[in-house]
Amino acid sequence: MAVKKEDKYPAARRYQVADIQVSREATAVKPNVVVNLVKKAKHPVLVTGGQLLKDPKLVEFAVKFHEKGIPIIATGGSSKPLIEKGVKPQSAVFPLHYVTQFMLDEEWQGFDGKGSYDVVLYLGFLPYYLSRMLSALKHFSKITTISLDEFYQPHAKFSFTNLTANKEMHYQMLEEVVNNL
Amino acid sequence: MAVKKEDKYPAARRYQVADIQVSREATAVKPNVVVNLVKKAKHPVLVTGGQLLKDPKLVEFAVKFHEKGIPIIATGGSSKPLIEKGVKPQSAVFPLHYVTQFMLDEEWQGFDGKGSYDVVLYLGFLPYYLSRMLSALKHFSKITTISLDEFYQPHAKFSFTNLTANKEMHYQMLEEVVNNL
Amino acid sequence: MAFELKKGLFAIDEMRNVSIKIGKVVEEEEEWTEPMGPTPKPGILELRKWDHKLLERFEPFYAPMSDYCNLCTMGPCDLSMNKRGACGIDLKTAKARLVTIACCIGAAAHTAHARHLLDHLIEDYGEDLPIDLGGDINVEAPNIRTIIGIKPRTLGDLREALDWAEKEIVKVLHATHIGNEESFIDYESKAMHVGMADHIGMEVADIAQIVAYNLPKAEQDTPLVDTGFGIVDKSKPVIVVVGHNVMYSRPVVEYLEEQGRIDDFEIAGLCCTAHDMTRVSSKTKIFGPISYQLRVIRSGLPDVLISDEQCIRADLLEACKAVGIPLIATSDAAIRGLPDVSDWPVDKIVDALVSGKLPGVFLSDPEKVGQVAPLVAEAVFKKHGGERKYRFFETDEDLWGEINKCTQCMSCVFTCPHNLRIDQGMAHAQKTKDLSKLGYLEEQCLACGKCEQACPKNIKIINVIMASNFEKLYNKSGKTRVGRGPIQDTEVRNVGQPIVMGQIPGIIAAVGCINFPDEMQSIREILEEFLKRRYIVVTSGCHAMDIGMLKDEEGQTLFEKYPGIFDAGGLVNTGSCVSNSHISGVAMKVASIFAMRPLRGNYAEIADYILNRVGAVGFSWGPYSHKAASIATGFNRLGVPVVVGPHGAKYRRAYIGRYYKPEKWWAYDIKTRKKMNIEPAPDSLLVAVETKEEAIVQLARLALRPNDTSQGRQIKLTHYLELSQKYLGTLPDDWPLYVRSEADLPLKMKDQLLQILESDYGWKIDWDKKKILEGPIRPFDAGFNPTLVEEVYEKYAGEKPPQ
Amino acid sequence: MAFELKKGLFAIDEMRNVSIKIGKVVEEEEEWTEPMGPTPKPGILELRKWDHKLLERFEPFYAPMSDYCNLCTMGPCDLSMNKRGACGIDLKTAKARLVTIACCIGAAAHTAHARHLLDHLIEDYGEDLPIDLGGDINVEAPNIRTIIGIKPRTLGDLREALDWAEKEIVKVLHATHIGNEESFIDYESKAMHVGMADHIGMEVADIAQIVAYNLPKAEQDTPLVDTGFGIVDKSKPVIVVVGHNVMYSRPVVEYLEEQGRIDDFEIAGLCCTAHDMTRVSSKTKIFGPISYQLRVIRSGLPDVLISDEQCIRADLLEACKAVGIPLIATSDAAIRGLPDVSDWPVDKIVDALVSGKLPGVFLSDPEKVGQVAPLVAEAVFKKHGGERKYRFFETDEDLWGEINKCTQCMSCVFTCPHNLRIDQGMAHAQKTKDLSKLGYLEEQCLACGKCEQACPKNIKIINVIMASNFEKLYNKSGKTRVGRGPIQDTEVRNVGQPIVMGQIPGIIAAVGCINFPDEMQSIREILEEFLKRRYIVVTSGCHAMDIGMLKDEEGQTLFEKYPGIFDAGGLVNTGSCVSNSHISGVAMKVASIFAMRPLRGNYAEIADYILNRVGAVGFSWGPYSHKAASIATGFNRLGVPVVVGPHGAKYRRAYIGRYYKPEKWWAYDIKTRKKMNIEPAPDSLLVAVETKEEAIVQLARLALRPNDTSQGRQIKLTHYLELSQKYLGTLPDDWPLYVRSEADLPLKMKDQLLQILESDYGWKIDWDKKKILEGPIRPFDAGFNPTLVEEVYEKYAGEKPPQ
Repeated sequence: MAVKKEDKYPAARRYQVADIQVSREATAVKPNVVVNLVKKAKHPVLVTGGQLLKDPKLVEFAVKFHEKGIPIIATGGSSKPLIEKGVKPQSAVFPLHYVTQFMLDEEWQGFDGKGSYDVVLYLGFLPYYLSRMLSALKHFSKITTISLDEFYQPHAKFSFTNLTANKEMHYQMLEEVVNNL
Repeated sequence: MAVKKEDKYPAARRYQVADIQVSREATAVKPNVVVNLVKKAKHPVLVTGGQLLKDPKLVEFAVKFHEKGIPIIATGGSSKPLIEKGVKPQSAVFPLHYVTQFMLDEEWQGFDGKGSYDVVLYLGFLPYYLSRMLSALKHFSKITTISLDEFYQPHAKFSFTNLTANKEMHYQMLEEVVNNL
Repeated sequence: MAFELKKGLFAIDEMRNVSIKIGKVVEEEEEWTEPMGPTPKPGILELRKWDHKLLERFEPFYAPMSDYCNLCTMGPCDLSMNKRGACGIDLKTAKARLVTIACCIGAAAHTAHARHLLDHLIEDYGEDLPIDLGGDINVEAPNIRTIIGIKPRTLGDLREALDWAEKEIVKVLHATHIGNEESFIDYESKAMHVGMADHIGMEVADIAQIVAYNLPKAEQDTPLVDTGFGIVDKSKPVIVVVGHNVMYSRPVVEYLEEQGRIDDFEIAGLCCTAHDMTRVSSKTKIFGPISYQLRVIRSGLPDVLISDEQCIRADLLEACKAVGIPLIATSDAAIRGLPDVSDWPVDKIVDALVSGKLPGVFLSDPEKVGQVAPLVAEAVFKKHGGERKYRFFETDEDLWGEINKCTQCMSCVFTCPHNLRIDQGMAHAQKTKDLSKLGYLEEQCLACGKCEQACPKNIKIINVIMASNFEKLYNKSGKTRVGRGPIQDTEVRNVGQPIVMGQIPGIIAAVGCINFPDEMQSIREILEEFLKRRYIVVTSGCHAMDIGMLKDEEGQTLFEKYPGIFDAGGLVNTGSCVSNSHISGVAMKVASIFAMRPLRGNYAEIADYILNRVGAVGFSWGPYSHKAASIATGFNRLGVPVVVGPHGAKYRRAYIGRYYKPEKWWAYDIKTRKKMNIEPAPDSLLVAVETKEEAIVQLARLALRPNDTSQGRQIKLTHYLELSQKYLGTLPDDWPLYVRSEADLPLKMKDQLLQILESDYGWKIDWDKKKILEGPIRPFDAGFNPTLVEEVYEKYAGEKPPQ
Repeated sequence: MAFELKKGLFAIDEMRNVSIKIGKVVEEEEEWTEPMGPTPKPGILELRKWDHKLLERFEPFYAPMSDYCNLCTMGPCDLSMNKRGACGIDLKTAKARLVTIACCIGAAAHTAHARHLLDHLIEDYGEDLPIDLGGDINVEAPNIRTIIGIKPRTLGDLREALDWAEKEIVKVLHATHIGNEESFIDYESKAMHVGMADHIGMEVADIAQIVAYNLPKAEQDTPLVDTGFGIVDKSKPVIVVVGHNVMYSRPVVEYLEEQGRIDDFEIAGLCCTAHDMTRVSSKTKIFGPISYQLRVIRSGLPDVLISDEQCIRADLLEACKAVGIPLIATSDAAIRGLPDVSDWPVDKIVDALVSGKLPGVFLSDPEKVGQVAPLVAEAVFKKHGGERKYRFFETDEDLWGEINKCTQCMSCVFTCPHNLRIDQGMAHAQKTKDLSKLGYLEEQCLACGKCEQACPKNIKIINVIMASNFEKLYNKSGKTRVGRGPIQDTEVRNVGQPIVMGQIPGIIAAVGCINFPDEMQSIREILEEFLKRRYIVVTSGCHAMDIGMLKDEEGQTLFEKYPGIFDAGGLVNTGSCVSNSHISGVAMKVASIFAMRPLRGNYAEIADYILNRVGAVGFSWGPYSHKAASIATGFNRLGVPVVVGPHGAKYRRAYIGRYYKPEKWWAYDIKTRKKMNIEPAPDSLLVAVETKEEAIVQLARLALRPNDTSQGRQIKLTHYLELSQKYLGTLPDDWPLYVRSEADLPLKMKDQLLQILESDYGWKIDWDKKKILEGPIRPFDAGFNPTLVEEVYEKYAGEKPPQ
């Protein structure tokens, strides 16, 4: 079910009241924007994080992304449930910190050797940890970063709004993204 | 002439792109809001700054405030042109830094001995200098601060929007305030 | 026979008016024959080349917290997207500068601590007090030997090391002034420089207190002491010490022992002072780390609180006042605005505190602290007769009253460092009257108190959380092995070869603070994985006390299950923060005692040795302080990689290599006289991981070293691959990088792995002999003798290194 | 006869195996008879009581820039509205901590500078080089005497002072570590402590260079040197030095003088190194302050640039590269990522730079710098044959091309530190082809370059502004009086009484950076007001060189119009940043030489003396650096108020008293043995003003002191009232506070003022005698002998102070 009622759409409340010392805040986006960004991307990738170990629903969505042809970089141990569900991630051993460092290198050809990733989706991270990585990419790269987590991420280029009060809406939005890819 | 056309009303662009590390930004207000705030105040005061020495129009407006019964604390040498126009400021010798320190003291009775000021208007300041004073009052006092300068002041409680591109509109807005007091 | 010339004018024999000028006369009973290396007392320049080597490979990574710089009045400046500010600095360099400042603060903390302590001890014990760390220690001060180039024999000798550290900290701090460095690489080099100085500060502090206070001297079987929230006998007056410098509170033990009354009191500590109190007397106990400060104070357990310095809550006085606990602040680093009563008579101080005339005092005289604290504790205890004022909530109604105020506005969630779902806990309790969801938060809560600051309803959230887990919290108790100080030379002799050759798969040094991403139990789970696999695990500070309060299903802590020996499967607690110097020290001692590399003024060679040969990995699961930052940076310069928990990303800077750039991974081989490509082992010096699963795999991974023997590599790879399969569900992506020959492959998986190498990576395999013919970055050579340092190459090869 | 014992083992006569231990043997040719005061080498505690006295009266004011704290990984924390962070700190204390860190950085800058210099000079000149500052200086090092308690006789003696400063800086830096101080007042006390240490660092540095390099020794009539943008003869090779430590570039002069070729080159400097070069040789010239760095570099004038340390643009290398100027970086505080060529032969370095193989080098050997720089300059000059590459724009079309790109988006305006209306200048030029509006911006522009970073069209805004004022800029030249170093004892003897009694209405010390709120001319206008009124004006650093390039209508600079004597109406340039120590020093010397107060280890008494008696006011019209912050804070502890320009508010902290709280304004009077209410003079220690008008009035106002004689008060009030009328259009609101009796009133206005006192303030006047009967805070008493310090009271009154 798609998110429709404008008036119910929560405000983009950042994950941490103090993490707002930013010149440019993420645009809070709805699922269809994410879909369009991914569709237009040359080399998109989904990076999954350790919170997949705590929320099987997130694993399900990641699997669906994979089924839609979005490659996955699994971090934080998220490879384990994904592999159990038949996903073969492009990488499993490198923490997000490494992955981000690699992405900051314009010459890096990606784990698949197909050139740098241009649109990077994030799912299932500790918000404060992801925030720092998004900050690095914001300042020092041209990559389009999109956070799909329940906490709005101010340093991303695009982010789901804050959905912490409504887990169902978060799942619905993820559903809407994967369904429309 | 009152400011009317909503679409021409400029965005509240803060005086300094980097002075935005704030938890609460000033509400950008139109003249009528200022008028209401002042009318409801128990002990309002206008503080004038050194930029009155460079812009005689500001002096004129300050005189009008005075004529409407708003007492004036003159800083930065602004007392001189005001006195020349017949205004007797409550204080002339104390820089804004002192005045702000006094205002931070809840026991201070004001220069007129009538108790602490509850609504303070600011006119004619170097924006970066005023910004720091507003920041002190924001964090450490309950005073309602209102900036009437052409640069939007993020640390004020209320501020005129950014009017730097349109001096006339600034004057009109000041006019509207003093006319309706 | 010795006589002493004091400061001033003096004459020899009849020769009046002779003036004598003397540099420094060292009492050299036995000459130190080790020749001086190239860099004794290095300045910023001497080791810069080494730093640049490291930084070229382990490239700095910056994750700004703020886009702005506010450090001078030309600002504030918007540096976003790496723009330059008014002074010309760009964002990366600005962040490197901040990191350098943080490291200066961290290094200054330990160095000033050491200075206070040393000045005090020299006054009390004389500068000639010999440095005797027990019969098993000949290499008494590896950091001082390696960095300063001296062999300290007495307390007085330590001053020379501190003088150097102070000078260098001030120099590096200078460089952070506006308009100095314009290269982030050079800031990083400076951060490494003060990080190294930090290890000097720590070593001086710990050596000084060990010899003066007679703390355990490298004993393996130090006692086990009670640890955790539920340790104290509430029927006795409770004296609580908090901080990181035991010199101020040690006299409490001394005084009570003299009086024969030590058993009439409970003495328990928070943070490192707790560790060091147990080293002074194993009758003292450990409450816990900084996250236990508000827990302990708000519980009302203490009858008096003694604070010293570092990592003490900055609302301590207010917190103590709220529950009527008298506070004695002792260190000039944290006077807390209190009146200085140091020259008051003891009874006047006691009266002021007991009567409540003063909520707290500043008392800088340790001897007086020793007398005042017990007197106050006893008087306060008598007043309340064991019925302490406050226990989170006086009644259940009070607790529920607070819970029912919650509107789930989530202000707390969005200010909590861990984004803990307090709203859900409150809602669940409101709906079901079940406190378990709130209680579970207690296991993760830092008790930082920010939630209470943010709550629009002023709910005492910390107290709600603590009260909701009341039973478990009060029953939390375990055992910590008392900090032993340094590692024995004999232990190093025994394990040197297996460490360097790789048969001991690694040393995991778990140190640092408590900003864990998860329940506290996670630290136990991670470390036990390595203890079982017979890594050496070393710990100190907050990590050590956390381990001491975490029990397994059988009710045992790791300290009870694993011996305190520095050997495979041993769990060594070196002690407090400053005891971290023994961890850097032991890496140096491996180079010195096992490999006979000279330490004296020879830092780059030793660091190069450690980087290439000693599979030590630092691990800080919950780092938050500047001290942790500078300690880690000091380890990094020494060639020791450090894995930090996810909050560690907020240090803003990491050192992460790019394995896929072959040109970055090379060494001179002294044996073959060639410059060779090598495997990226380790491939980062500082990295933040997100989960415990990830932490475990990375620790195993980063213990690989180029110089591993086949057997060693095989063992290390076995663990790495097993752990990856266990926690990541797959072999790690990069394992082939570390295979030099078939002998490196884990035995049980050999065929399978050879298959993969052939099919997935195109390696050529001789299946008859099960040999690898083609594929590896480099072939294995038992004589491989790697170095990155031209001077070291030249020294051992006798010629200039190849291009 | 002297013999020297070196470090190591040695024997006396036959007595082998005798070990000799020696503390410090001082060569005491003549004993210093001054008894030791109470606080030699004070730690954090010793002067805390004094600080708390000051801070109780001059209450700290905080104006946060950021609402957040990001300093540890438990954060970031929102501290807005004085909330507490995860460590428990509140916003005020967090800001006080930041200020303390800033002061540590500032003090570290001068102290590390001094350490480098001193180590270098001792190596070159020996530790026995006597401290001889000329015949007129007996009190050679007032800061060192007062704070350290020694009388340094040689270079080597200065080390003791530096050791202390380093130790204290590290201690205070320690206190800024998370979890230390919880009281903003105690942070301020610590900031004052390092601020005081800064004056030691500065004093050591300046004394060392004066005696070793034979800089002017307190001469009043030092030469006048060319100053400003238009000073160099472009037909010669131009060597430009930039920074704050002359030791690295002085050898250039030495080498060229040896070669007899000094006149074949132009040697000009930016920032304090420029000052100190002119003290080395008055053949060198001063380009200007930090705001001239981009001006000079982008003009292409230099043929080689030598940088050392502090306040150098952090994009220096890039800026030099852009115009092909080879850069030689010299200080390890700012290596700028450059390759270290210190062990290369001179010709190889010269070749690398001239050929452009390397855009810059790091060369830490001053002697080599002395040879390399002229060789490079000459070769580069030959290459371009006097046609330098770049002059803002090669053609007018280029200039107009840039101007026409502007869309008036105002991004530049909103990032400019002064919010300069670049948009209007551009629009005006576009419309009218008139560059004057843009050109006028040049007079105010810091040339910080942020506008260019923000411009979406990448307009070279700095170059546009400079080119628009090209003629005026290139003709900017004036004269600076070469820094003289200290003030003579005889001068102090002459002016001591009039200063203390108030007949010299005050000392205005104009020091600090160039972040003026207005055109540069404003500094000249402000100071001339005081010179004309026969205040003593002292200056140094950037302020001094700004004054040196500003001419009046007759084309004269203040240095040409006013003598260099330390007396009424004199304008004294002490020299570079580190020469500021002579300004604090001269205040101490007044206490010592005029009032015979002992300096030795006697800081609180001296500061108390200065606060109550010496009408010195610091003035920093454009402060921006950490050094300025710590220097000012050091002055504050010494009882000297400082007025800063409006950007100074961004230091976040001020010290501003509340005149209307009578309980804050008191002193013990040693004469009457009473505790008395006094007038609030001065009523602040650090305050930022907005306009030059305000600055003038506040400087006059803050020069009032409780101990002024009637005559002195009358003179001071005369100036204060006149200036207030002139610039504020009225008598100042607070003047009656300063009237103790009718004798204090300005003569010409006496009747008028008495009238006002009677009618507006209700004072009782005896109109026959024209006497005040009732009204003043206290009566005037010629013997009034005020102190705030109990110990000082006791010392002179011989009894405990009254309650």
